Amino acid sequence: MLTEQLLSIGVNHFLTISVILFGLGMFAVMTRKNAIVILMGVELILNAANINFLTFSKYNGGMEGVMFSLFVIVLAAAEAAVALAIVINIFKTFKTVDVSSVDTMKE
Amino acid sequence: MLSLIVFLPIIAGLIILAVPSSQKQIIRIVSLLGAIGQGVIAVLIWRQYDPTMAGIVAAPGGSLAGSFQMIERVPWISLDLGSFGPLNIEYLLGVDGLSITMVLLTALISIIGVLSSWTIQKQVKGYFILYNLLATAMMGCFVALDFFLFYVFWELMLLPMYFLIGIWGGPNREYAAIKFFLYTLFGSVFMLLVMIGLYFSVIDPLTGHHTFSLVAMADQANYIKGAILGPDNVTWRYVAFIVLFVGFAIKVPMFPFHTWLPDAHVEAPTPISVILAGVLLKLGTYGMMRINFPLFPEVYQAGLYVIAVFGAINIIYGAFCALAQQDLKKMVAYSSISHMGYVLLGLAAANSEGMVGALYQMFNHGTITAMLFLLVGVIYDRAHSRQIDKFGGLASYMPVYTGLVIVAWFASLGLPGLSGFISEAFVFVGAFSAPVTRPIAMVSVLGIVFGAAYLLWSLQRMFLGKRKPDALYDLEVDAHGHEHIHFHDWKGKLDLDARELTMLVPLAVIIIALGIYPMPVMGLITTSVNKLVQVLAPVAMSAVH
Amino acid sequence: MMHSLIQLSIAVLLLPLLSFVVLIFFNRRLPRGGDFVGVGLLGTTLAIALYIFWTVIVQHYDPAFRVAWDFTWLDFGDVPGVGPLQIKMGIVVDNLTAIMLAMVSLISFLVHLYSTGYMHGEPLYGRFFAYLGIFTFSMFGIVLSDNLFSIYMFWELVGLSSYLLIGFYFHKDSAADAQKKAFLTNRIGDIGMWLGILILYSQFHTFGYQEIFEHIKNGDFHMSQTWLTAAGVLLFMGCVGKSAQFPLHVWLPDAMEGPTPVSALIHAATMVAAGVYFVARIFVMLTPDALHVIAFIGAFTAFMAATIAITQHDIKRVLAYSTVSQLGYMVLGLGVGAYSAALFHLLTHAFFKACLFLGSGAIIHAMHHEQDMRWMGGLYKKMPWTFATFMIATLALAGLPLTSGFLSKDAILAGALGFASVEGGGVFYLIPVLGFGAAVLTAFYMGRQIWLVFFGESRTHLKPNAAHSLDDHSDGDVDHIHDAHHGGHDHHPVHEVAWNMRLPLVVLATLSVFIVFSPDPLDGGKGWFMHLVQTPATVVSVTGTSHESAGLGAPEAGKLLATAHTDTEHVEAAPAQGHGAEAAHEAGEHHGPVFTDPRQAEIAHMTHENHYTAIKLSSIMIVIGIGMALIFYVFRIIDPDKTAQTIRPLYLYSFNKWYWDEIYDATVIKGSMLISKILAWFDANIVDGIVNGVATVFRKFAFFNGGVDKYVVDGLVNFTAFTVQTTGAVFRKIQTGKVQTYLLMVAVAVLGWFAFYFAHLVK
Amino acid sequence: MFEMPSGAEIQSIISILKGGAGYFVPEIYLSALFMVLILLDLITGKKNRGLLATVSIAGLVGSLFFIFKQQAMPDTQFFFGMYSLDRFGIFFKYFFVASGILAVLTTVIDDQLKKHESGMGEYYALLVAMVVGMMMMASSTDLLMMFLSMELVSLSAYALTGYLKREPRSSEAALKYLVYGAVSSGMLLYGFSLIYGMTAETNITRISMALAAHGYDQLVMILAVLLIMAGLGYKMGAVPFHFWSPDVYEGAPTPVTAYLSVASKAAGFAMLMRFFFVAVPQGFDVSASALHIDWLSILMLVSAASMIYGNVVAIWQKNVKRLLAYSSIAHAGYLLLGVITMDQLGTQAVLVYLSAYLLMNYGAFYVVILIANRTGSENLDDYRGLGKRMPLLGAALTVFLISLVGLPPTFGFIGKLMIFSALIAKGSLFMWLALIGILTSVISLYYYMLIPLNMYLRDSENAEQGVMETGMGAKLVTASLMILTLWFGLFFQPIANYAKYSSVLFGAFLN
Repeated sequence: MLTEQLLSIGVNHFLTISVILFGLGMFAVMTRKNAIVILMGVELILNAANINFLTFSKYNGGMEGVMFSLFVIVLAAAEAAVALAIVINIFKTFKTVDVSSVDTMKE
Repeated sequence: MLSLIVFLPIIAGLIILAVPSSQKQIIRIVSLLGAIGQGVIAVLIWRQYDPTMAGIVAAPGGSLAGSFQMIERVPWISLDLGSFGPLNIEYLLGVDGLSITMVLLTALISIIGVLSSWTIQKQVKGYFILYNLLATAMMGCFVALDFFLFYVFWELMLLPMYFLIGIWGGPNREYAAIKFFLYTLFGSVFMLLVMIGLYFSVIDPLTGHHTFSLVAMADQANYIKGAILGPDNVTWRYVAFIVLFVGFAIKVPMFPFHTWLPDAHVEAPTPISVILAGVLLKLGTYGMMRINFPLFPEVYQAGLYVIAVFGAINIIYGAFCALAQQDLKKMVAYSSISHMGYVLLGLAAANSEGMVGALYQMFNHGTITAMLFLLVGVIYDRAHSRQIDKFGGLASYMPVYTGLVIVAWFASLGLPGLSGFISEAFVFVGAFSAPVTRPIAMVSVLGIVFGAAYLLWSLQRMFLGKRKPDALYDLEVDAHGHEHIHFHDWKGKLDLDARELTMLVPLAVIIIALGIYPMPVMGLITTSVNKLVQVLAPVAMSAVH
Repeated sequence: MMHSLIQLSIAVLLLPLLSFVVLIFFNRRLPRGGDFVGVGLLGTTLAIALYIFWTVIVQHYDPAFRVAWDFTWLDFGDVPGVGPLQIKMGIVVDNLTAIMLAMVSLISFLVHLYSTGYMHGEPLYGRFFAYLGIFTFSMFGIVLSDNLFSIYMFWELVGLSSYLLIGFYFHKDSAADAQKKAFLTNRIGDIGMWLGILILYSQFHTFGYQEIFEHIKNGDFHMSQTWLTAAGVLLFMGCVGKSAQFPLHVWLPDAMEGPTPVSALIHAATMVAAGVYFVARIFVMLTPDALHVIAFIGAFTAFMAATIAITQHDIKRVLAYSTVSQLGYMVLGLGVGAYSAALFHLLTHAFFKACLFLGSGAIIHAMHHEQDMRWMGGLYKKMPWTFATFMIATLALAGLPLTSGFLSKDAILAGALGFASVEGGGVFYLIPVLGFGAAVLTAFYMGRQIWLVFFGESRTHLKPNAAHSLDDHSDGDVDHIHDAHHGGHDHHPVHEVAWNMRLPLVVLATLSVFIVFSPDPLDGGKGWFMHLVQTPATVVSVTGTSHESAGLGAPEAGKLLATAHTDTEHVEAAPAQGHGAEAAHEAGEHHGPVFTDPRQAEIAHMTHENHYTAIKLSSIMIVIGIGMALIFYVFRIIDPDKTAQTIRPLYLYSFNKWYWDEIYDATVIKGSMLISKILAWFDANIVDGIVNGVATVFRKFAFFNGGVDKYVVDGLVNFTAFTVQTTGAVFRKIQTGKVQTYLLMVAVAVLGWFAFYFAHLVK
Repeated sequence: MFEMPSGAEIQSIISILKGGAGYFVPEIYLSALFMVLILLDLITGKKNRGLLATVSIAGLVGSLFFIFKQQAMPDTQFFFGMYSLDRFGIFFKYFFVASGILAVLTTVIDDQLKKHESGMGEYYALLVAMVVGMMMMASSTDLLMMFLSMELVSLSAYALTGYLKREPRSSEAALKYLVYGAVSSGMLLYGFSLIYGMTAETNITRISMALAAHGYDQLVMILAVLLIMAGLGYKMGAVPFHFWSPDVYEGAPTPVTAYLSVASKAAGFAMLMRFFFVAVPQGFDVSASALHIDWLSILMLVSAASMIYGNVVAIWQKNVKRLLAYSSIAHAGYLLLGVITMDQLGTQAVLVYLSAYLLMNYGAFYVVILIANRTGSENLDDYRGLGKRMPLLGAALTVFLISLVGLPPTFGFIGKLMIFSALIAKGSLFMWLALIGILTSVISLYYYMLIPLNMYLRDSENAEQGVMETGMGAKLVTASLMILTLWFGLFFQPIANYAKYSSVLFGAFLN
């Protein structure tokens, strides 16, 4: 019963999830004020891609997808590190992590 | 020979670069020597020039040597464009009837320009470096036979001009300078596209490769069928012609692209006005004769009427605008718009009389307008004003000046015996002889009267009639009861001094001499023009008689 | 080998130029302003000219005498479609030329001589002679030219010299205005002349008279006959300008602002006659229609000018208008085909009118630059020589028998009558009528002038506040002559002028007597002039063909012309021969030419018929005229002033010269000035960036250096600037500085793009 | 489902890696240099600026040697098709090293960075890291490799942008750059994932084969291409993915700005060309829809938009760095024109234009830095009267700007000439793009000339008018850059020929 349902889960389901995740990520990135939350949004986007890769590599066979997702995870970590440094610096200079209030340069 | 005459000013410029900017006199003398050197070479070229060789297109068999003279041909750039064959750019110089007169004119005007630049005090070094750069570019345009080379020289003129107007100009100079720059660039960028298009459409019969050589382009046999500007691609050929024409028309300047000219002239310092009116404007019409028309003869034939109409508009419109001007220099500027209209009209005639008239008019307008602007400069130096109404009765106080003014003014209104008349006359003769342009010629003749009107009127207001007591000058009566005027803060001689005379008298002499016996110049151009007419109108030729 | 006459005439041509060159450069260095140079050179010129006259006129006494010489001036090489093309310059010497040379050089010399007295003490004394020199040069040029191009060049050159001489007192605004007016008015005429030349050139690719006439004769004229008429009329416009014919006559009276010798030389004797001379040169190619136009214009001018002359006060203006009127006579004469008569009048008029002007000059000189006849009077005792000569000239002008004027004027009127009778139509009788009317008026105003100037009491004292009104002739501003001349003029009595001014008067007066020209005081036809200068045979085919061939394609018209020519000969063979015979019979005593063209022949015949009628009529007219003058001014039976009051409108109309000046000022001048203002505005505001309006709008949201953005607006052409700027301004706003907005943009861009393709793919 | 590889297999793998390493020397060498710099920074204390600069320059110059040696090698793909060695790549290797050297040169003269209290060690290290990353961007032939190299570049770039910690604008720029970059690369990644999903391949050559063989779903393909374009467009700074660039360019330390505006843009183009020319060279089959939808049309729109937007908005800028930033957007548009033609001539044109851009843009920024050192400002109004006060720099800057406009006789003109030649060689097809390019370049004249306008035509308000002296070295660099710009404007044969030689991509078939 349950197994059937599990077996009946196909590519579409995974892709749907990844699309949702991607959408959520974009949404977060565009709307949240807090820089940290924005970074989370970025993570969501990357992981949405990861889900795709894993799905495809599962259903197409071959290891490339898995490799890809692994590297992405690594990179996400690195990116987060740099990002945090920068955000901290921002907090030092602007006394805020509200991204939308950091707009001295425009037009 | 030609390379020398082209690059001599640059050499002078480099020497100046080495001179410390405090040594103003040395700098001036160096550039004067450069200009004189140019003049000497020009005369040598003139002596060597064989007026029986036509030019315009290559001699039968595709060799230049048979038709052009003093050819200098050096391979410059040779690239491999893969499937488009090699890209060959040549350093190709040569003169024919069209260019030789312009070369002479340019050399002459350059010397005059240096002389009249003597009074420039601000940043002399920079001024003369730019001036020499400009001189090179102008000369280069007239002798270049490779489109790429021509284009390089053509664009090279813009920047020095921009600075010469912009730095040494009048109160409103920034505006005038950028306006000049944008207008002319607007014209020339399209030229770039057309140039490339032509390159891909033309094959040099000798090498079998694409070429930038204007001579090869002038022969319709060299165009590839199906190419972007190939003989069968009518639409694009029309577009290309119009685009080129506008590009040159802006330089001429042709209504309605003329509005940069009055501003540029009013703001520019005297020598630059002289150069601008004396040489640069000619580049527009020269470009038409050298590039625009021979490369697209059938479009030209189709467009004669339009060109003529624009010529007529220039003539009448320019004259009317001149009539209304208060600023003397602006009036002269509009007068050159009017006079370049004659050139356009002559070009539209598409027969030898008209074309010879046009080319000769280019030369004469060069000398005459140069003289006009110099004269304007003289009075401006003294009175620091150009408002016509502020003067009056000057003839009593500056007889020599007035005499030269009368010569120049009457030359400009086309008085027989002065060079301007001959050219205008033959422009009309040509335009009237061609059935297409006949009605327009009949209209344009009105230009003769209006031309006379604004010139005589300004002459009267400034030099004749009562002296207007005015802030410009004050009056004193000497022991003999003779009156003298003194312009405020003008220490120099009231009437013309030696330097001014050395600039003006030669011009006056040339104007008179060429008015009485034009052959020295006209003899140079007739052969080429006849050839040009053949190239342009293979069909119309038989129709005339 | 150049004919010796040619060499001589070249010398004649160049000597005055030499005088000009020398004087213009060295007049200040030479003693006495170098006047002796001018006089001397002109004397030489005169001598040579008289020698030419002697050889041509007296030695070979031959109507057909003609020598010519030319050289290639411009070489166009082998012109496509035309073949080898050369523009030639050259000179031709025939009877008319020889006569003109003699006449011009004589008067010019006399004027030079006269000026040494009259212009004495002028600050620009030397330059005056220089100007006279260049004038004489260009006048000779006109006379000697053998082609339209060079005559046009000299034509404008005389225009220049007249410009310079009218404006000799350039410090007077009136003079400056007058010189400008003269030049411009002439230019208008020249336009027409130039167009005429263009029409002919465009057909024949040559400027030479002879070639052109040949071509026309051979029917090479490939445009419609109307164009040929047009060419004629247009060429005639040159004459209208130069010879001050209606409607371009307005400049001549104002030209009297120039020194009086100038008026005598240029604006009475020679230059103004150049127009007539030119029409004579092209006479043979004038179509009948063109001739009609010419005749009517001439007649009208003659009459109108005369009516104006009767009310003028300024002694010189009266003469000026009489000049216009007399020129009208000459043009009329040419128009009606009385070719030789017209030229004859040109010659006679030159002498007596020059005499009159020099005389008036002497009077003005003596009266200390008083020109208003109302303040003169009683001069005949004080200036006997002047009076005598002036009187003779006046009679000649009025056309009394025994004077040269009688001979020529009468011949013209006879021609007019003949013409009218040939043309038949009543309207054509208008021409002789106007002619005779003018004759009356001429007699009248000359009588008036003589009386006012020489008889009665001196009225100098009557002049209201003399001193002041002297200054409006000479603004006391920068003017030295007048200090020299009328410094306290009341003390000096009026006296006869010196010999160097008297001699010219005498010479010219002598030349106004009939015997010089014709043994028979009643018939100039018996004189040498009429014999030597005969109406040339026309080269255009007779009337009628013009209408048929009008509007036909070039070659057809050509053929048709040729045929028309032949068959008209058939048609009119009978009368043509008839008249031909009579004409030939007349030719026995009259040496009249024999015409192939029937129309010309008939006119010549009828002219002869009407000769005595003309004499009778004109004598009557003159009597009437003088009679009226006597009634008005001598016996004062009718008071002219009262009459003026009673017919005030007419009087004013005449006094104000038919208001031509006002009309032109209101229409032409004001008009063109208005147009120029409008266009200049258009140029400054419309063409130079339709944006300038937009610019202001745009500046509101330009935050950038107020000056700079203006440059963009005006610099980039028209709306481009505006578009560029605004788009820039709008796009700028997208860059909010908020990174999240940026991301939103990107997302929107990508999604929008995707949606776009989606829409296209899914349908 | 994945069984462990046997020892033999591992052996073979290792040997393959060893074989590939031979083609990978420059990258390895530069990575080593990266390490060395960090170590040096650790060893030597604060007073190491000169040392580090010299070392990095020396190192970079040294790398040229290895790159040169690669020219002898045949074009090949290695590391299991992850990476390739071809002329195209080599050209860019030279390019990036050159830009790296110039970056160091600009850095040493910049006062802002001199004043920067906490040392410069990481700075140079990051610079070199970026060089490596960009080299790999230009040469990687595998989606994964592409992504990794791009991230490498981005991360170092973020750090460099925010390098002036005390400078608010710097930090702000870093933040914006980071967020924007992260999202963009996320999109790129998502696009990659879709491609992978459609083809089950990550090697671009095999991808193109798979696409050709099995076909694909139009819609997904478009989505993928759009997302990838978002990622690449952000690197190239092309409209509408450009938004980060003005702010970042303005905020970042000027040498970094110059570096980003030239090098990372170039890297973006390298990657773009490789991806599209190799992975989807034929565009899509157009039978599917009436409207001709393929990545070419997308690029056309992007390029037109970039040319118009960049130039039009630049008119309004009064900060010189920002002005140059906008102009660089426009230049991205011009470069794209060369890509669109999708043939050898176009590629050659792009390469020539890039090298021209390297010279003139670096020249411009170099002078801007020198001026900023003296006047302490990058505002247009503060440039007034500078022409008289620093004649050489003024002249040089004018030359660079003229070159940026594209007027002869400068290198920039040659770039434009080649680009437009490539377009027109295609016939009237791309004429409208050419027209846009031409017209916008007229607009560009206006704002570029604003700088000489202020320098020469106007006089500064402030009193002191003395000549401003600059260091000999700086003068030398400026002069040589200027002379090169002019020289190649007249004699561009060598570079153009080399570009032609280099316009060969591994696995791409350009006509």
